[in-house]
Amino acid sequence: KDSAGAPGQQAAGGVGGVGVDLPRADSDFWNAYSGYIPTKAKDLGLTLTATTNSTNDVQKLIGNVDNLTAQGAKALVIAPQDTGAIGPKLDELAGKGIPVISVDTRPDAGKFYMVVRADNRAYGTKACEFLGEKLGGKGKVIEFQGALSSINGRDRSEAFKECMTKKFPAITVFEEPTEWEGTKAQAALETRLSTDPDIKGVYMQAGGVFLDPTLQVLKQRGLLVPPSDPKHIFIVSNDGIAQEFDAIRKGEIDATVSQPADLYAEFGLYWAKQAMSGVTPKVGPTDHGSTVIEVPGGFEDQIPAPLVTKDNVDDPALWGNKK
Amino acid sequence: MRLAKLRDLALIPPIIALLVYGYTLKPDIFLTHSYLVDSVLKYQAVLAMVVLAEALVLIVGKFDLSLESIVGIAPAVAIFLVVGNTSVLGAPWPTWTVLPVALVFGGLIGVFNGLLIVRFKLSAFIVTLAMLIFLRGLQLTLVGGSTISNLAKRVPVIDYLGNVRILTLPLSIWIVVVLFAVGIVVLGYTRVGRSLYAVGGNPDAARAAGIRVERVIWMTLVVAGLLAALAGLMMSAQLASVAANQGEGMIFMVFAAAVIGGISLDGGKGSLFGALCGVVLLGLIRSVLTLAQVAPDQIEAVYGLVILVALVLARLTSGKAQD
Amino acid sequence: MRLAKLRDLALIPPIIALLVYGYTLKPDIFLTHSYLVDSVLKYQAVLAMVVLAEALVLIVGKFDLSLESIVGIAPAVAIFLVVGNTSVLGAPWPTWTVLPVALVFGGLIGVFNGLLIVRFKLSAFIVTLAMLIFLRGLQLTLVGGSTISNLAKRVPVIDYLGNVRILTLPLSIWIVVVLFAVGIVVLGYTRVGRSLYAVGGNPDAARAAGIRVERVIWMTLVVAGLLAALAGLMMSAQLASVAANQGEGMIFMVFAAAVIGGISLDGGKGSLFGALCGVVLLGLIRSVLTLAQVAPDQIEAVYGLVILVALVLARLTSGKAQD
Amino acid sequence: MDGAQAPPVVEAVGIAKRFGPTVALADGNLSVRAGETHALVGRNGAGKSTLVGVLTGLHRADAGEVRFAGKPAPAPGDRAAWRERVACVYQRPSVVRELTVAENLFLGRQPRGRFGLLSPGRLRREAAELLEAWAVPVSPDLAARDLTVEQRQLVEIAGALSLGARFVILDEPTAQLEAKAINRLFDRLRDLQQQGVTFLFISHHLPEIYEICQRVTVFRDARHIVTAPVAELSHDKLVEAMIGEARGLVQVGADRPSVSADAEKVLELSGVGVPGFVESVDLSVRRGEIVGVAGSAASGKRQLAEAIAGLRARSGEVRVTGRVIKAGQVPAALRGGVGYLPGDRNVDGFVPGLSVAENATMTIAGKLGPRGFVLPKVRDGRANTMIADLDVHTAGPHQPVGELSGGNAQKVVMARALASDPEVLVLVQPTAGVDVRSKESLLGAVDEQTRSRRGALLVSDELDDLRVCDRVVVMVGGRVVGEHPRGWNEAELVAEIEGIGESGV
Ligand SMILES: Nc1ncnc2c1ncn2[C@@H]1O[C@H](COP(=O)(O)OP(=O)(O)OP(=O)(O)O)[C@@H](O)[C@H]1O
Ligand SMILES: Nc1ncnc2c1ncn2[C@@H]1O[C@H](COP(=O)(O)OP(=O)(O)OP(=O)(O)O)[C@@H](O)[C@H]1O
Ligand SMILES: [Mg+2]
Ligand SMILES: [Mg+2]
Repeated sequence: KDSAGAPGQQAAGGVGGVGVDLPRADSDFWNAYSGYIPTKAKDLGLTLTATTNSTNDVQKLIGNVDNLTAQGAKALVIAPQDTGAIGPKLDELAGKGIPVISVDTRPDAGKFYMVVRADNRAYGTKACEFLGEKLGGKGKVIEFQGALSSINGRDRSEAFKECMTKKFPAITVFEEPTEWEGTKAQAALETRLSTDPDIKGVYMQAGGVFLDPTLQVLKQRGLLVPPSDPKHIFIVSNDGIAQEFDAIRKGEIDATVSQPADLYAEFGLYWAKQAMSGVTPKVGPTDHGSTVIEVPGGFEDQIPAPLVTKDNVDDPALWGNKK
Repeated sequence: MRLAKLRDLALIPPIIALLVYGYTLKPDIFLTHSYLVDSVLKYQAVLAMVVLAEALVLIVGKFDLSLESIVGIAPAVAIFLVVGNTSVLGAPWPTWTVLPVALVFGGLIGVFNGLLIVRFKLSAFIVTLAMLIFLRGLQLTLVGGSTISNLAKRVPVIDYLGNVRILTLPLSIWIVVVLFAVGIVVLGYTRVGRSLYAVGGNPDAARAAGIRVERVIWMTLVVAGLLAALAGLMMSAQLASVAANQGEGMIFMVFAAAVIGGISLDGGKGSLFGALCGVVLLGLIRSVLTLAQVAPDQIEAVYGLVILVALVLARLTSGKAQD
Repeated sequence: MRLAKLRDLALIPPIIALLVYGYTLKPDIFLTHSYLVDSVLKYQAVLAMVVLAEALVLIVGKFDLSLESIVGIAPAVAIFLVVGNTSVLGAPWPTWTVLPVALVFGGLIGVFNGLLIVRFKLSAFIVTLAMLIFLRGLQLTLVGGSTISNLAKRVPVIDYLGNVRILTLPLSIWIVVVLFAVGIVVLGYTRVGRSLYAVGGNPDAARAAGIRVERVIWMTLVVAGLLAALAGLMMSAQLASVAANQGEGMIFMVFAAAVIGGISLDGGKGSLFGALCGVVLLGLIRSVLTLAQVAPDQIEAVYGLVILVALVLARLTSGKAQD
Repeated sequence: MDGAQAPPVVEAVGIAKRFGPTVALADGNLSVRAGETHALVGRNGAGKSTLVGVLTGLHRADAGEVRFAGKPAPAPGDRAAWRERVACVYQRPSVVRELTVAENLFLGRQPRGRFGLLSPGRLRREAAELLEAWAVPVSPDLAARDLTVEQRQLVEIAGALSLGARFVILDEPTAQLEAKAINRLFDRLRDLQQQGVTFLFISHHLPEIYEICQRVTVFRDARHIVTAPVAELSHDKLVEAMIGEARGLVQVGADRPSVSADAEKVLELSGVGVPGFVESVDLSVRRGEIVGVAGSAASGKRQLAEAIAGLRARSGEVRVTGRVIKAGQVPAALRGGVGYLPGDRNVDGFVPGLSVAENATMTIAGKLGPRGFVLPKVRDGRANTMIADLDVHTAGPHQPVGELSGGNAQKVVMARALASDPEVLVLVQPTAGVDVRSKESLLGAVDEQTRSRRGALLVSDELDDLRVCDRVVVMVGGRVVGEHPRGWNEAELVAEIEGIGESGV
């Protein structure tokens, strides 16, 4: 996996090595991302100085960044899950002339070269719109939030809530914090199904964590029925992993927002290479189907995050359908 | 030696109070069989199993932090060998191996802990802490951050543990009830069981009385490993998957339940019945807080506060100092 | 009583071994001042402070799990009152209040823990565990899941702690060095300090010898709260923000460092110098593993394994049983 | 004795045992004949308990051989085989505090009932029978934690004897017992001896040796010195063998000058009561006077001492050299001039992990340097003086007290009581479990320390202790019932202590 990371290989091809920090090791999505990093680096002819993992701890992230630069990384691809705490480090790196590409999140402060992300708020909005339409603007919906202390979870929750209040005021939303734990989601679902048996929709903020647990409960309660059945509960997931696609094909869930792990890896590294070659990003559409905009602190490459339903689930371009 | 001494019953009043309070909140739902079983107790089953394991270890005067990681790693290893994308050790193995492999793996960890604690005379706290870190890491390496998912209908034991009901109660609850009953009988009415208290209370006296202290400790650690592995399978069955962080963070609640239930960290004290009451109490507090519509971002604070208040009340009413 | 008894020096050989190994890995980087200070030690400073606090509590024969939550909540409260979007208690308060408010808050938690442990004679483990849960929840409520960020240049104490260097060493390292030095002198050469050992070693004997046992314990808990609050400010300064989960999960590492460093969980035993060695050892292990390019998904497993091996080796070479 | 030709019940030859650098036993020899009661004596730290550990299979000897009835000892791990051959009441309490008396009596051998499960009913019944046979007035359902020292000891003795082994070791069983209990124990031992049980009996009370033992073995400095029939070894010869010099023991306090009636009162109790234990005690101690307080365990004498030391709440007034001492606070008592030696050193006498120097100076830690600092040099200096004054056998001021033998640990506790240069010493059972020579030096220290400067209140039921006193008051049921000047009649005193003619106890 770290074949490109051996010491002494730096500065191959005229550009320096890229240091990559993975944000966490216990999620399907980030594991897929991590899997794409070495292959995409090879495709781009980039050298990886080293790959570290900050296990969802911003202090470790900052330590890892120091470690990577100490080891000679000339550009960094990171994914700060805490967008507040990374600012000063970014300014320091900018001062040292080391460009930073932030994948998945946009830092609240500090300078960076490029943000590569699909908007987490957009996930929440897309899920809301899908459920709102399917439910005809009324009924009850349960939402499995992530950890309240996670920025991505919070963005999804807020956007989902905002959209629901604005566009579908007649829909009741039960927000269930879960700490990203499947059992907590299950217990919440059972409780809600007891108190409010007329729940008609589920939004789960992470398919990797909540998919199987949710299906397990619904199966036991005999609620896993086709959309034509009035007992059907509409489920929107979030991530875009292969298991979700399978479930969509089987009709167990209705949709998911595909968060493009492959594109995150590819364009994170792509922009790292651009940065090391001294390219200044240009605002506007790119040649890879996304748009670069200017944001406080730098630029942002907005990667599309398609909603996957039964209609487009077999699209080979979706990363969940690859390999 | 009597089945329930006064101390063991200390938690009965707060449990009744919570039941009454829950009933006033939602009279139509709360005291129903389906709510109590499916929304409250079922999700405490895994915790109860690990509390059982930890209670035994605490009674014998030791400490086992690694149990929470066994909850994750034992099913992960067993299921990985069956459905994983690997050919080591002749995998894929037949699906019936899941149960024995998980148990053997859990037991082996107990053996290894015992080796370091009993033979090398290392501190149980630090040995099992290092073991916890190691096993968590191993779990990540193995599951590779990607949940082993979609296990329903592929691994029979998972289906049984997850779906079978006997006399309307889920199998997992039966397992807990039976194992606690067995535990209570063994601890109260067999020489081996009583020797746990003797070893935990005064190992020198136990040794002088002819009890093989080291063997008893070692055996307890192995049994705890087995129980934790079974708990892990139960959790995987509930979720129909093995998450990369399965069990993580659970050990705090395990200790909380055991200690609230009257098990002493100093060894030689406490009863399994009390520990079980501790588990039920924690489960009820959480579910009542949910029913009471405490705001999601305040529920944790209220939870901690309620535990503190419960402790002080128990202290004031029982008049006994704790340790 | 001599500054460093043999046991205290037990960790020096493995520390040297790690330094040598690190050097062979990256001769050009590892033993440089900037690498050791900025990539290794700086990130151990916060841990070291909390270990100092916990070591005092352990020596006096108690337990404090809530310290990790004080690391989060104390700066959160203090900074919230200064920059938060609130008007309670006449906020916003002037920025100079951050340091005193954080310290007072940390101290107050120590007072409250002391009340329950000393006055109500509740188990320290369970009191501080409930306190931990409560404070974590309070932190969530307060910070609301969104990191209080961008503090640089807004709160002077944060700037000082984060940016000031004296003789090329960051202020945080100086604080650690000075406080450990003070701690070593106080514990070794003052009446109050020695009374901690007496109380931890045999509270009844200490009481009979005229030591005010309850007061010593209470005072130690308050000092630990103060130190943890200061550690929290140091962490916030490093991050220029207060994360919603600041400090979370740290307590395991705190205990690991203290116990590896020779502090006994039974009280009355161990030295601060040993504890500091424990902190340095853990930091070196992690940074050497990173340098050795251990794959990110395997690093945790290797880390746990190395700790286990280190423990066994220390046991075999020192020949002393641990407790 | 016909046991002479049969092989000895137990024979230990050339036993050596080291604990780290300490040589606990260098050349331990012992041969106990069938049917006898054999005494093992020696100073604190002579290696007696270590030999007991070897004989019961708890310690593995580094060298030497143990034979039971001529056959080699069982394998170290085979506890059952050891327990068939030898039963033991260990010197350290070996009960499990959280378990009931019944369970402690039958630990590891609880009676089984239906389905092979333990039967709590049978357990309680059999325990009750056993306790009754031993006249131990304790409920089998009581937790061992709630037993008094005496009760605990009796339970342990009853438990060991009930094992049915024909050879029983008693390691200082009488150290914490009252006279009546000791007598009951001896009656029982004689009974069992009639039935053919062999005993190895360890005690520092030499009269007891003469009372119930036939032969005696003396250890000194980890070696076997002599074994002889007690009849052939006079008291002086026995002491000589133990301490290794011809000088006999002196009666401490025999030459104490009389206390003048107008000497200052260093301690005055008026109407002192301790809820539940002491009703109302008036008592005073003059400068240069040692006042003994005798009484049974239920007399409240110990609680009275603890109240004076500030460890218990009390009513009434305590004055030291005229100044009133605040109740219930140890520091107040300490500052007021009370030096206190607790009754059970293992409970609140010392901190085992801390050094001799620290333990000895714990009451004066504030005076070992400027502003609360403790200067190690000053402390070690003070400690060395105390070590010399009290003749403490230790490797030095830095040795942890937990590693000292019992008598030496007791001297450290005494040093702690004296360290604050108190006006009055309150001593509870100061010589419990201490060897004859150490007893002499401890009592000698009390004598010397109180000749001109201080006064002392010596709470004890050991006649040896009370002989040092200038006068002895007797407590029964929380009240002072009598007073005896020096030269009291032993029988009278004992009768009064035991409340004969009164309703007490
Ligand atoms: N576990 C141990 N570790 C270290 N030293 C020990 C240990 N047990 C005994 N010793 C040492 O061995 C020596 C002999 O001790 P032992 O207990 O046999 O004496 P004793 O004759 O029983 O004394 P006493 O009359 O006070 O009971 C002492 O110096 C003691 O310090
Ligand atoms: N862990 C240890 N390290 C060093 N010495 C020890 C240890 N445990 C016991 N000892 C010593 O071993 C001996 C045996 O303990 P024991 O309880 O027999 O003491 P003792 O001298 O007989 O006390 P007492 O007078 O109270 O009966 C003592 O001398 C004690 O100091
Ligand atoms: Mg002894
Ligand atoms: Mg002794």
